[in-house]
Amino acid sequence: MGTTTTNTPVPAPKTNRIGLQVIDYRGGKTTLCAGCGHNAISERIIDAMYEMGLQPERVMKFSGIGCSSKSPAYFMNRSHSFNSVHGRMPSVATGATLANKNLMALGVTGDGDTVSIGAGQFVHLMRRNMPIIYVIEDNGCYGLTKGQFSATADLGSTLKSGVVNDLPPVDTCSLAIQLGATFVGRSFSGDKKQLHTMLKAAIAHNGTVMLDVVSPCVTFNDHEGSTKSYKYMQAHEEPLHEVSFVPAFEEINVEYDPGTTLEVTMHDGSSLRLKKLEQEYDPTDKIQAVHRLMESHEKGEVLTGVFYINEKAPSFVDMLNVTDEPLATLPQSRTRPSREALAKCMEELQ
Amino acid sequence: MGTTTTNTPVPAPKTNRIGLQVIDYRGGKTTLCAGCGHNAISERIIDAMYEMGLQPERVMKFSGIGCSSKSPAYFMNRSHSFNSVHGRMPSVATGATLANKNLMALGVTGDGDTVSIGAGQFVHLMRRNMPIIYVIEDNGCYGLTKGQFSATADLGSTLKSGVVNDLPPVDTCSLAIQLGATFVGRSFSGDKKQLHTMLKAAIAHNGTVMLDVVSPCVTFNDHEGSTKSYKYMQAHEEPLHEVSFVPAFEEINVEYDPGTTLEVTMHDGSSLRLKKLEQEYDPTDKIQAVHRLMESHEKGEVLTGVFYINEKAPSFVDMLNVTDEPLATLPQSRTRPSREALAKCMEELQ
Amino acid sequence: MATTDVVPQESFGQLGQKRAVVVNDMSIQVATVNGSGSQSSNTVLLRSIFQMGVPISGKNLFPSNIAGLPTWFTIRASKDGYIARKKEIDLLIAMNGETAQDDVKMLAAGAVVLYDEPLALDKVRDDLIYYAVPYDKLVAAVCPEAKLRKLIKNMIYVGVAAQLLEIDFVEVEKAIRKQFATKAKAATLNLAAAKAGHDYAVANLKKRDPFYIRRMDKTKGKIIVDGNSAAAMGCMFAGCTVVTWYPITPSSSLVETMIEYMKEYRVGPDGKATFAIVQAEDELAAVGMVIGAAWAGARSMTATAGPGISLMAEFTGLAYYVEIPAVIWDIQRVGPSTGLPTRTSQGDVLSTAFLSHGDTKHIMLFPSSVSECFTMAQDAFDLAERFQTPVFVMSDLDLGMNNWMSEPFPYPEKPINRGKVLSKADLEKAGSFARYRDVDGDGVGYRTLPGTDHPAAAYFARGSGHNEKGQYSERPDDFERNMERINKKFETARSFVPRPEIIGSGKSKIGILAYGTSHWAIIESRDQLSKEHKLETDYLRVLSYPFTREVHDFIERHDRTYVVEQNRDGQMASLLKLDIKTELTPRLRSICHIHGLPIDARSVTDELMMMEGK
Amino acid sequence: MATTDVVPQESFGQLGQKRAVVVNDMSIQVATVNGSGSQSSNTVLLRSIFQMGVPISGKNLFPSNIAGLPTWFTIRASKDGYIARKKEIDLLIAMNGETAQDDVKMLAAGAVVLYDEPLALDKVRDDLIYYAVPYDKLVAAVCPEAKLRKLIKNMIYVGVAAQLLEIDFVEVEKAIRKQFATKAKAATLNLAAAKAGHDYAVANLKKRDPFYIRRMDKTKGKIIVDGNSAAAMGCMFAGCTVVTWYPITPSSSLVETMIEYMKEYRVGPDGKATFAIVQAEDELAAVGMVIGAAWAGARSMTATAGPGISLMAEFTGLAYYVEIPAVIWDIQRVGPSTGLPTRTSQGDVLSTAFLSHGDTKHIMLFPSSVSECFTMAQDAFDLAERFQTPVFVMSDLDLGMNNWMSEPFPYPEKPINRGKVLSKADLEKAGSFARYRDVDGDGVGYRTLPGTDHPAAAYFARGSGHNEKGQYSERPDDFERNMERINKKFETARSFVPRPEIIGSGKSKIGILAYGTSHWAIIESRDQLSKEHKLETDYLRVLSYPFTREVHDFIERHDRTYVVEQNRDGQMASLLKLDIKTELTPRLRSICHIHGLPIDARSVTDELMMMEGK
Ligand SMILES: Cc1ncc(C[n+]2csc(CCOP(=O)(O)OP(=O)(O)O)c2C)c(N)n1
Ligand SMILES: Cc1ncc(C[n+]2csc(CCOP(=O)(O)OP(=O)(O)O)c2C)c(N)n1
Ligand code: SF4
Ligand code: SF4
Ligand SMILES: [Mg+2]
Ligand SMILES: [Mg+2]
Repeated sequence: MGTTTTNTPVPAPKTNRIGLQVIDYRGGKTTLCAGCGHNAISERIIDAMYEMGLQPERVMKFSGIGCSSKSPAYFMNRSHSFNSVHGRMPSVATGATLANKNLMALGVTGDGDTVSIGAGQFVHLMRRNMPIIYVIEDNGCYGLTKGQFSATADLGSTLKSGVVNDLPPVDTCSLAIQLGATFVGRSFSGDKKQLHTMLKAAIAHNGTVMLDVVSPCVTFNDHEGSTKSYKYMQAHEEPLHEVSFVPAFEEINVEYDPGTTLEVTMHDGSSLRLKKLEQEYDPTDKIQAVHRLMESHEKGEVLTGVFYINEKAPSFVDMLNVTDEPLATLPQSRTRPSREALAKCMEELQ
Repeated sequence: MGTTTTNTPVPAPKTNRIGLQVIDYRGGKTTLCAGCGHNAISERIIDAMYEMGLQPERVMKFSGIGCSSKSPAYFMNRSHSFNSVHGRMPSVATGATLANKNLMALGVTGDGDTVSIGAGQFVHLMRRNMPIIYVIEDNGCYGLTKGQFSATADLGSTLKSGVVNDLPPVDTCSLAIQLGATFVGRSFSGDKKQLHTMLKAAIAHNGTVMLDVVSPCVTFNDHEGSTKSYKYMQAHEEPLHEVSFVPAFEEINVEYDPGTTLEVTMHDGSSLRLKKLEQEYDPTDKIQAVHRLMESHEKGEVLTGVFYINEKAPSFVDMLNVTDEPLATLPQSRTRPSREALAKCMEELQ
Repeated sequence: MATTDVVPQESFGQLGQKRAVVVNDMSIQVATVNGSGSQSSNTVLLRSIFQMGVPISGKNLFPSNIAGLPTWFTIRASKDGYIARKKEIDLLIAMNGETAQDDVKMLAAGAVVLYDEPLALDKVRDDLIYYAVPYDKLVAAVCPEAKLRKLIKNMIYVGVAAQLLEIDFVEVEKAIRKQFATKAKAATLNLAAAKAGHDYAVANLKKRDPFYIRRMDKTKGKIIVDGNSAAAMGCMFAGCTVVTWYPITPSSSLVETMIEYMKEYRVGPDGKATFAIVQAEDELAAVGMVIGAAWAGARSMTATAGPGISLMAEFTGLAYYVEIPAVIWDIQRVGPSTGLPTRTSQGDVLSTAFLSHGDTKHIMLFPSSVSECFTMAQDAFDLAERFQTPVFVMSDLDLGMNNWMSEPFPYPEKPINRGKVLSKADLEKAGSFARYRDVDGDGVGYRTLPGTDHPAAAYFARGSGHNEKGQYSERPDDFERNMERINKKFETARSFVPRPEIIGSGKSKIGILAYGTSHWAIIESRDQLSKEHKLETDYLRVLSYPFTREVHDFIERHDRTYVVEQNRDGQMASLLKLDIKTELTPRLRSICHIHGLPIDARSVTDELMMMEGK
Repeated sequence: MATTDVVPQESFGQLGQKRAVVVNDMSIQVATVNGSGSQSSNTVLLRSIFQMGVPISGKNLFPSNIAGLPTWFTIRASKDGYIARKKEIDLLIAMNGETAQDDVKMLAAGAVVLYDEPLALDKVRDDLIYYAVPYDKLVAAVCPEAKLRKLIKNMIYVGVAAQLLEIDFVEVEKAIRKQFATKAKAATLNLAAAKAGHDYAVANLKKRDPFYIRRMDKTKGKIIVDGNSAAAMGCMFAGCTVVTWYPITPSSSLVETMIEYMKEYRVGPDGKATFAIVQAEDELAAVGMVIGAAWAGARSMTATAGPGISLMAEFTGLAYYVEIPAVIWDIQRVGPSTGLPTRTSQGDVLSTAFLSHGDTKHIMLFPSSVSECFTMAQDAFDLAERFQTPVFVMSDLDLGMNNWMSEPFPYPEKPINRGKVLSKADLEKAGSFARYRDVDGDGVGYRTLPGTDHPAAAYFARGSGHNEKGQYSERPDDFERNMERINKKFETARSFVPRPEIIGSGKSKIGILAYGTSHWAIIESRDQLSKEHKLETDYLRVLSYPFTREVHDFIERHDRTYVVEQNRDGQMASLLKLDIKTELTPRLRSICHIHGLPIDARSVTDELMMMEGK
């Protein structure tokens, strides 16, 4: 019957609110290993950006060095991208955001790039609450250099070779919360719905978003003894709540029960809904958030969800109080003071 | 009557358990500003080392760059010292400790040296639990470069010029606890007794000791509006408990009431005693420690005391399981394998 | 008053027969303790002479320490306009007991010592001219508040010196009022102190030295400013929009001054800034932010010193290879490592030229004067954007932190040149573009900025191998072609960078080549060579790397060219050896100074004559 | 089998008249996909030829990626012992559909293609000799487990090639057993696969190419090893006690192999190690730890590549100025920036020589062979401790990661030399010491180690200005004297560093100068020049920087010296220009290769002849 379909009208391709199709958010063909968690995350980013209807040209992508840091090449070809140096992407993204605060900055990096060589810049990015979405594709190892332990590897987890990690892991989430990030959560590359939802909320947020996404390295860290494997995550992922997100531009008003669901209205009017799965939890309470994270870490569970969100704190860019137009393209008339100004300067020195 | 004293016998100079006098622990004349908190800390270090009876030749001093980092020149001239580069002292101290684990390593640094440029190495030093005493002389500013804000400056605190700090401070103590340091506390250069006691306990500890010592910069950060001034500290210091310390080598058994005082027996047999001043507090509980620190920070109090102590955790050096003699001075007979060994290597490659 | 009598007539006699008066040609050294507030007194003394119309320069020799260590401030007054450091001190104002003895011992016979009475320096040598002043007595009288006296005390020597040198006191008063313009009370107090010194001198000091300051008109309309402030202004007028920094001596004041200027002149009526200045957590972050900002289209810069340059090595290679404009000010201090952080040097030239692993070469500019700090700021940004590469402005502590006299800076007439940037409209015409294609034959490709509203605008910037379109490539030919093109940019730049300054008849067989602050010693040394040794020289001052034709020609036209610089290894001479025709390299001779004090003319003259075998 | 017939006689005829057989002189390229386990098949093929007594070299051209991208492995068999990369491929084993077409197009006429039948490569050109193999059919037969087939498949071409080249199959079997010594099952499977390939060839492939491997005895007793493993052994036998690292291609395997060796040979009967190996958080930390450990007396080292070297710039200046021994291996890859991380280069030479701000110069060693990786390890530690300064061993990806044939390494007879270290006893004799005093006139002072039980043992190590005793000093004369002394160490080192290797009659007017892995292309190129162009040359191979007398003399003795290296800017030539008598610099000519593939003889020969104007 395939033959008979020829004269039925071709359905118009599906588009988002700004009339773009999903393909407009796609990137180049991945060169990462088949099954690498990073590829799944790229897919989620594409979907989230598409559904939020961001214009690709209004997005800047950043990364450091690593398999994870390659992934910006695999989504959103129509966005400018900067694959910088190892561990120092935060400063590059910060600079670009200073130059053009009106664009959306998305940084994608790895656990090695972030917590090993990058620990210093990570600390200060969080502290500044720069309006940047910072996604860690966390596989507990250095994939691109063939699987050595990174600083997020858990105590006692093993390499394929059997070598045991005897250093404690750094919890990027509780760090980020204490340091000043205003939207902090953890997810799993295999948890399609949760990650997808959290990414959309991240896009709606103003300030630093820090998402630690466990993303198994199938080639070097997906074995027995790894705590960053698909198996391990399926067994130990512990969602703090069920997240759902209603963007500002959507009319539909989904019903929800305030008794069991907590709603956070974001500064652009979108709403993030967290359906309780456990005891009272207030994601706007820093102290509780860190406490809960440390607890679940002791219990050996991998807590996921939005741990902390602060919609009130001003971002670093807000505090700088710069002009509305991007600094990048201000005309000479705005950036070169007048003759009188120079005369005044000279006079003071006479 | 001064004239009559001439023929009274000269009293033997006071010495410590290894027969050294305090002067044997002294350093060069300070070149820091009169009244600088750092000078007081140098004095406390001299006293603590003297009282603990450490042989100066068995101590290595390390620092980065800054006024604080100059201070190793002002105590213990008989100890080797390494004034390295800005923000990277932890790696230098780590290397030296690997080379000779049998010496005591003492690092003295500043808040800028540690939390600004040094954040990365700080994180990893804590994580390794290297047997190093790491003292931050914390004045909330860059003294040596004339008083710019550092990353420990509190939100809203001001420079002399009136400029307001709009970034949140980094709490080095709660960071250190989470990252893996096993002896973490805060004190104040003006709190002679507490600092002195904590330093002695620090010397008895095996593993990373992280002491954040608020140390006012009289020249650039001791004014109204500073939260690191003598005035502010006198008003806001909030001791968590009263610390006392009984070294292993001391016979005297001071009475104490277990109901009001908690005793921690350290791995060398010394005992650290914490007299409660407030609700139950267990310094061996990481989670509680961080919780308490975050709380008091919200309250705007400067909590001091020993926040966390873990006498069980092995240090990084323990885990390396290296030979008992210092690696530094192993003879060729120990460090060059035999002819047979080389023959075996070659055979495998044939 | 008795104090003045203690100088025995004999010893005065010993100074030899009456010396002719010396007018408007002397160097005054004030020895104090840092943190004692002598800064303002010294500035007042400097300005007073300046206001007398006499060319001056002021150099502060301070320790790497905040308070309590010895500091020397040298003021040179020169009717001939020589402003390099002068080796010999004519008048020593000794306020620091700790160093007084040594300070006096270092003087040449016949020098003048103005000292704090209790120091009793007149006992040290008998071949000097001494004046003693009982500062504590005097200050007590003018300053009731005991705790202020330490500061005020210094203003007294200004009054004394002014009187001895016959500086018109109205100029002192004017200078004090300018210095304390915003602090009325301080002004009154200091004025009283100066007056007290002045009056004391009138009443008690018999002029026995030959030094005088007499009115002339060589400073009319001139300004006094330090190089860092000049650079700050230059960058502001060059349209800089993003500044990042990490404090380090001697560069901190560049950005700190810039903050003040930008707040005043770059904030709109709506209170919103046309700039962002960020204190980074270290130099890696500072330069990383500069690179990110420049990539996104901002005119961005940072300022640092040697240790910062070293930390920027990896990022500099990224900017070089990804081809991103970035302006980096290196206010050079003495290295290696921490070295002497408060001393001057030209020691970063070679390592900066080849900063970062792999094959890299970087454009450098070498300002010699405060006015060049101002003008080269725009040159640096224009070149960086024209060639899409990092540009280093190699200033130094002497230029950056000391006081220099200058003509007022001219308003920049040259419009800001943002280089090859494709707009949406351009893309609509072209349809597509290849970021790294050499379209114009100058090696420079066209770039687009993030946010350009065109589906073909985006490109992928990466520090890894890439082809013309910026796509990932490991192809040998892609890599080779790209590297050759980047090299071509450097060659093209030769005809765009500031050309050297050439002085002299061009007839001499002997050339001198220098750059940066060494310039001022050369100016004076050439006159010494001519006057004292009848040796005429030609002089070329290098303003930039890569070198322009003129540099090659100059060396070719001279039998010998002496390359004078302030480092150990002859770093500029090395760059020349790698650049000029190899047949010419035998003509180069190096004269190097590395002690950290600004190079002086006498040393250059002596060394050059020695090398000339005369 | 039909496949073999499709090659029409005509096209075979077109290959020109019968070619003489080519024995033991060919280069084989295996084109596969990385992560497909072709590594072991290639090693087996390599070893089989090696076991036939034929000199070989194996070079792996792999992408900066973990799995799924094209990889080429080249095996060169050369009866004359030439082991440089050969430009022309004689036998292509095409396993990767993605690149097969291009791979075939790149071949010279008459080359042989062994391809996977479905690729139908014989359609591409008709001037090649084709053999098709139905791998999937064959593998299915020998390997029931489907998921293992991808790996096993590659072993089939080994069997086919062996049969075509007439390699004795017992050698293949032996090589397979060695390769899978610890994995019995894998051995059996792979052996079956090889056999299947071999049998298929016997049954179906008619030998139509001239290439043969025949037994000879040029590899007896030799070993095959990569430079990084050799370096690891060298460091272990050199008494290294502290190793720090941060993973980076191509240096990671040096430390990873060292970990294995140290675990085996440097752990005492009590199970305690005589070493510490630490994975640092980055290169700044890695080198910081090395410096701290060396200061405290350990023989410490790190290994990295270009980006790491750049990050070590500041710390290197500290080690230079505080005078601390440190051994740093730079396994060079293609820069700038991330560049081509899996390609080879000699591009860090110049920036490493002057690494760090201020005046710095560093000792560098340039190993050319795996045996030098072994011996220079001890040289590096001895020199570092003898001169109390960082020493860089400049290896590269080609040497470090590829397979090289070598004589077994000789056991080090030279005792370990820890340099000038004062013991407690020494101090008791001397009473005191000055860390930075030039006691012996060689510029090198005496040091003490922390823990030395003597009240006068301690000194204060600082990166800031200091006097002979290491005390803080800002005195110009202290600084200048100290810097001159440090420079003297560098001059002294000239007579202690490894001397160059000089080859040739010494009678030629033309010299060639090279270093590191470029050596192997020169060896071959000199023969080509002599045979093909009757051009005799002398050759000097530089082993170290600073340069020794011999280098200067060599250049002096030749009218022209061609400096051959693998970078863009002629970095070694630059160092020479800065070091040799300036009159000699016109004699230098640069031949540079920068495409990232190991340099080959043919390119050198052609370029040199061109420059000779012939
Ligand atoms: C300065 C520097 N040091 C080391 C490297 C080598 N290197 C490349 S990626 C990487 C680690 C990447 O780990 P991660 O960030 O977790 O990314 P993944 O590959 O695991 O996704 C390292 C050490 C480098 N590129 N640059
Ligand atoms: C790489 C580098 N960058 C910058 C500097 C300049 N610098 C010297 S000390 C210092 C800050 C010191 O602050 P802190 O550690 O708090 O010490 P403090 O002087 O306050 O005691 C800075 C930025 C330097 N020496 N090295
Ligand atoms: S190596 Fe690991 S992290 Fe890298 S692409 Fe493969 S699976 Fe992903
Ligand atoms: S400036 Fe501040 S920190 Fe430095 S010595 Fe003076 S008081 Fe101490
Ligand atoms: Mg990872
Ligand atoms: Mg500080």
